[in-house]
Amino acid sequence: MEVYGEKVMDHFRNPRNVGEIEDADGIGRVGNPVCGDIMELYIKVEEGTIVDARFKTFGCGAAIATSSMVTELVKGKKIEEARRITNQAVAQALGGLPPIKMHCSVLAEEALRKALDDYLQKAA
Amino acid sequence: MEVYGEKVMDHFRNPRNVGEIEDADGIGRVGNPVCGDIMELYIKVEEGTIVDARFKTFGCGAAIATSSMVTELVKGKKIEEARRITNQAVAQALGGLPPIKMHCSVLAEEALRKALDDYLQKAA
Amino acid sequence: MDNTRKIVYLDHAATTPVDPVVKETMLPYFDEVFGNPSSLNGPGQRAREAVESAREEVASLIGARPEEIIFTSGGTESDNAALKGVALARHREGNHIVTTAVEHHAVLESCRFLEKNGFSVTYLPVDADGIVDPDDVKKALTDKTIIVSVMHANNEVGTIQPIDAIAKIVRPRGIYLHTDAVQSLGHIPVAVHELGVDLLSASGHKFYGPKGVGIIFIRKGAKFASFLHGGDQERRRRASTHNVPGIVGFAKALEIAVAGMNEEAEKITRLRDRLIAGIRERISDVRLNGHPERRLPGNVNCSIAYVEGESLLLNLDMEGIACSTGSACTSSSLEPSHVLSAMGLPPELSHGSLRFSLGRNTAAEEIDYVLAVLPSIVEKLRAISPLYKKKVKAQ
Amino acid sequence: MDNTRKIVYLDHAATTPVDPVVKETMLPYFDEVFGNPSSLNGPGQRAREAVESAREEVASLIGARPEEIIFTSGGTESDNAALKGVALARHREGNHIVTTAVEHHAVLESCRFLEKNGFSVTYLPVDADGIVDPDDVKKALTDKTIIVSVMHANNEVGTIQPIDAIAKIVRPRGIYLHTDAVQSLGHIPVAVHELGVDLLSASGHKFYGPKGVGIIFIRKGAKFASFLHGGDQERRRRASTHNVPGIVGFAKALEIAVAGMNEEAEKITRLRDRLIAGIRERISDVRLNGHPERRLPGNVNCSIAYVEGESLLLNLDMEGIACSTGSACTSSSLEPSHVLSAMGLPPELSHGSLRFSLGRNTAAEEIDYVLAVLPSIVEKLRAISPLYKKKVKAQ
Ligand SMILES: Cc1ncc(COP(=O)(O)O)c(C=O)c1O
Ligand SMILES: Cc1ncc(COP(=O)(O)O)c(C=O)c1O
Repeated sequence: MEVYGEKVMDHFRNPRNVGEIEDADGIGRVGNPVCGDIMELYIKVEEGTIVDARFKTFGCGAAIATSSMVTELVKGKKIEEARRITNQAVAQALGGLPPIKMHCSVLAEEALRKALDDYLQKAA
Repeated sequence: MEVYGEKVMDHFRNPRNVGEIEDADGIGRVGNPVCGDIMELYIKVEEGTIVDARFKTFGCGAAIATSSMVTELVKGKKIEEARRITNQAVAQALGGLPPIKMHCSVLAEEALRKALDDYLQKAA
Repeated sequence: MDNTRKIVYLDHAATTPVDPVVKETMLPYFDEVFGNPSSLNGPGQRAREAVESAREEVASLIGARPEEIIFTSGGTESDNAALKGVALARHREGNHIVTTAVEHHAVLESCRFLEKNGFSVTYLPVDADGIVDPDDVKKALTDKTIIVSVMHANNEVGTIQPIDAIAKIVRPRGIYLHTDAVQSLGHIPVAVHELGVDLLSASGHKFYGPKGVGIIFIRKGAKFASFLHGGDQERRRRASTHNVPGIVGFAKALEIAVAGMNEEAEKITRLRDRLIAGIRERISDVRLNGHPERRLPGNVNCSIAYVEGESLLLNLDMEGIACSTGSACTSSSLEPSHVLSAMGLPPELSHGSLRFSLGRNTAAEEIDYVLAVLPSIVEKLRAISPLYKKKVKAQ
Repeated sequence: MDNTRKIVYLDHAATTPVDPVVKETMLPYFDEVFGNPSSLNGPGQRAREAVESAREEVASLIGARPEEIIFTSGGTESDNAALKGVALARHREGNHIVTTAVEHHAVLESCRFLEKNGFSVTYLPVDADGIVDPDDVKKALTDKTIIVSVMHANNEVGTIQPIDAIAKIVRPRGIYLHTDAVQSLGHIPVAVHELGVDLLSASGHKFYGPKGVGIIFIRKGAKFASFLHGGDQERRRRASTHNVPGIVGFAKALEIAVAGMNEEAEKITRLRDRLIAGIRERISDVRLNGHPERRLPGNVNCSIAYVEGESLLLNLDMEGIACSTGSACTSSSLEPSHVLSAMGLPPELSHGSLRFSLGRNTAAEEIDYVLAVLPSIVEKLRAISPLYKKKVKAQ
C-alpha cells in the first residue's frame, strides 16, 4: 500500500491514544457521516498544559492517522502552543499526505480547536 | 497480399491482352488522372463478333485486373452480347472485388461501352 | 506489505490478470505479425486478417454480425462513443436521454457533458436492490427521447438489470437502447438480440483479456456519428491504428470466458455465497448490498456498520487481501458511492461498504482466510469508532 | 506470397515492430503486476507505481513535468483530445483555429468536426517541399484564434516543420500551439520547451513501442477540457482504466529510441540517401517528394511518372518488399494524397507516389534489393500505361 507514506501507515496501523476521557476538560466533535469522517477529540488539562489527549474516529486511513498524530502533538503542550498547531503541521509530522487527503488534516485541526474552545468555555 | 482474391491477383500479375490495336474498330477511353485510373480499351470486330480486344491502363491493382478480365470476356462475343456485360459480371468473373474497388469494374464497363459505341458510330 | 507473499486477490471487478493462453496468443502480434492493418502490403494484410478474424469471433460470441463490432480502447471510450455518437447522429430527432442513477461514471459523465451541450437527461431511480423498474423507463420516455442507456450489470453491487424487458418498451418507439455490459460480458450470457439492444459496450480487462481494448456493438443500420476522427479504420466509425495484439487478446479472452462460463459461474457463485454467509455469521450489523439473486456470480458488496470502507480495505490489504471499497476507487470527492446512495443507503453505511469480487482462480481457502481475518479487523476499527460507541451506549 | 520468406519491411512510418526489450519489459504487467492503478489495494498500487514511473520517464525524455503527460490510446486520440479539448475549454475566448493543409487526418478530421460545431478553421498552404511559412501563420492569426496546430514531421513526405519559429509568433499572443509529433518522437529530438509548444501528441507504435498507446503533453496551466469522460484517472483529464503494459512499453520504447537516436538517425539517413540516389539513377522521370534535407531520417517518398502507386506497391509486395503508397492507406476516396496535392503535385504524379520508410533494422542489402527489383516493375507497368505511351509518342 503506497497511497500513504510510512509514518501515516504506522499511525494507522498502531493508532496512539485511542479512546475517550471520562472526565475530559475539553471535547471536540467534527465531521459527519455524509463526508465519511467523524472525529472526537478529548483533552485533559492541568494548569494550562494538556496532560492527556485521546480520540475516536470513523474514517479513512488518513483520518485515523491524523487523529492519532494530533493527540501526540498536543500532549504536554500549553493551551496557547496547542492553538498554533495547524493542519499543515499535522500533515508534516506524518511525512505528508496525498493531496486528496489533506482535508483529513483540516478535520484534525478543527477537532483540536473545538476541544480547546470547549475547555476555555468550561474553564471560564 | 489478401486485399484481392486469387483471380484478381492472377490477372494483375499476368494481365491478358495488354497493348493497343493499331487499326482498332472501336476505342474506349475512360477515367482521368484525378481519380487515379485511366483505361483504354481497343476492339477489333469481324462480322459483328469481337475477334480481338486489348487494353492499356494506368491504375490500381483492381483497375488492371478488371481491364484484363473485360478483354477476356468480350473476345469472341457478338456486339449485342458484349453490350450486356455489366460491371458486376466483370467483378464476378474475377471472384469479387473489395467494395471500395467496385468503381474499377464500373470503369471497365464504361470503357467497353465506349468502345462499342465508337465501333457502332464508325460502322454507321 | 511483503511483495513475495501470495495475495488473495478479490478485486476482479476492477480488473483481472490476463489469462496465460490469451497472453500467449497475443505475443506474436507484437513483433512478428506487427504490420499496420491499414497498410496494403503483406505484413499489413496479415495484421488485418488477425483483426478481422477477431471481429468475427467476437461477433459470433455475442450473436452479432462482424460489421456490427467496433474495436475501441476500452469500456470508457465505448460508453462515450455510444452516448455521444448517437446524440450527435440523432440530435435533429430529439435531445432527450434516459439513463439510471447507478451507471458507471463513463456513462454518467458523458451524460453530464451532453447536458451542457443542449441535451436533457433523465436519471432513473433504482429500488433498494439496485434494480430499475421498466415502468419507470416507460414513464420517462418523451417524443424527444433518442436513446436510453441502462447498464447490464452494476460494477459496485453486481445487480443485473432487466434489459430485455426495457428493450421491449424502448425499441418499438424507435428509441435506441444502449447497455454498458463491461461487467457482464464473459461472466453471464450476453447475446445482443436476446437483450434486444442497439448498442453495447464492453472492455477486455474485465474478463482476463488485456487492458486498453474494448468494443462497441452497433446494430446494423443504427445511426452513429464517429467519436474519434481521423483515418478510415473501422468503416470510418473509429479512427486510429488498430491495437492488433489487444484486439486478438480480446477475442481470445472472450472465447475462453464463454467456453467456461457455466462451470465457472457455478463455482464462483458457490464461493460468493459462502463468503456472504460467513460474513453474516461472524460480524454483526452487516448489510448485503445489491439483489440477493439477480447479481453477478463474483460480486459480494456489503456495508459493515460503524466502520469506514477505506480503513477496512487498508487493514485487509495489510493482511494480503486485495478488495475495493464500494465507492469509486480514486474518487477525489467526499461523497459516498452514488450507487449505494441511489439504493437508499444512509451515508455512514455506504461509507462502510466493501466490495469483494471473486474470480476464476479464487479458491475456497482464500474465502476462509478472509473470513478468519475480517472479524478482528472490524472489531479493532469499531473499537476506535465514535459511531459504534454510541450504538453500544444506546443498547 | 510466401509467408516464410524474409520480408524487406520499409513501412516503418505506418508502424514498427515492438522492440524485443520493450516486449520483455511489458510482459509482467499482463499477469503479475496486473492490478488496476485506481484500486487502493496493493496490486493496484504496484500498477500505479509502474504508470507513474513511466510518466516520469516520458516527461523527462521530452523535457516536461510528469503532471504534463497524459496517457491516451494513440496518436489519433491525442490529436482529437488536443484540438477538441482546447476548443471546448477556450470557446468563450474565440472560435478560430489555424492548421495546415498537410496534417494527418486525425487533425484534419477533428478540425472538420469543429467546423460543423461553430468553429472556423484556416488551412495553411505549404511550399513545394511541404514546408509551412511562419509568415503565413502570422497572417492567419486573428483575435479569435485560440489554437494553432502544425505537425512536427509529415507522415507521407517526412518534411520537418519550423515549429520553434512558429511558436515565437503564436505563443506571445496567448494562442496555444499544438504539434502532432507522432512521426518525429523517437526519431529526431523532441523537447517541448525548445519546440515551444503548449500541446504535443505522440503514439507508441511509431518508435518500436506497442500499438494502442499514446500521449498528450499539455503544458501546465493550459486550459483543457477532458475528451473521454468517466472515472478520475489522469487528474480527470482522461478517464478509463490505464493500459498498464502499454504505458510501460511506451516509456521503455522511448527510452531506447532516445538513447540510440543519433547513431540510428545517422545510419538510416545514409541508407535513405543511398535509396534516393539509386532510384534516380535507375529510373527516369522520378521526383523526390518532400524537402531534401529537412526530412525524417527514414523517409523516402517519390513519384514515379506514368504508373500508379498501388500497382507499384502490389508488385513490390509480390517481391517481398513492404512499402506504402504516398496517399492514405485505406483511403476509400479516389482523391490523390492531400499532402502531395497541397505541395502542388499534379494528380497523376501524386497517384504514382511510393513511400519507403526505413527503420532501425533496415540493412544496406535490403536497399540494394529494392534497387534491383524496382526498375523492372516500373518498366512492366509503364509498358501497359496509356500515359507512358503518350509520353513516348510525344518525344
Ligand atoms: C460498468 C463499467 N463501465 C465502464 C467501465 C470503464 O471501462 P474501462 O476502464 O475499460 O474504460 C467500467 C470499469 O472500469 C465498468 O465497470
Ligand atoms: C502524423 C500522424 N498523426 C497521427 C497518427 C495517428 O496515430 P495512431 O494511428 O496511433 O492513432 C499517425 C499515424 O497513424 C501519424 O502518422
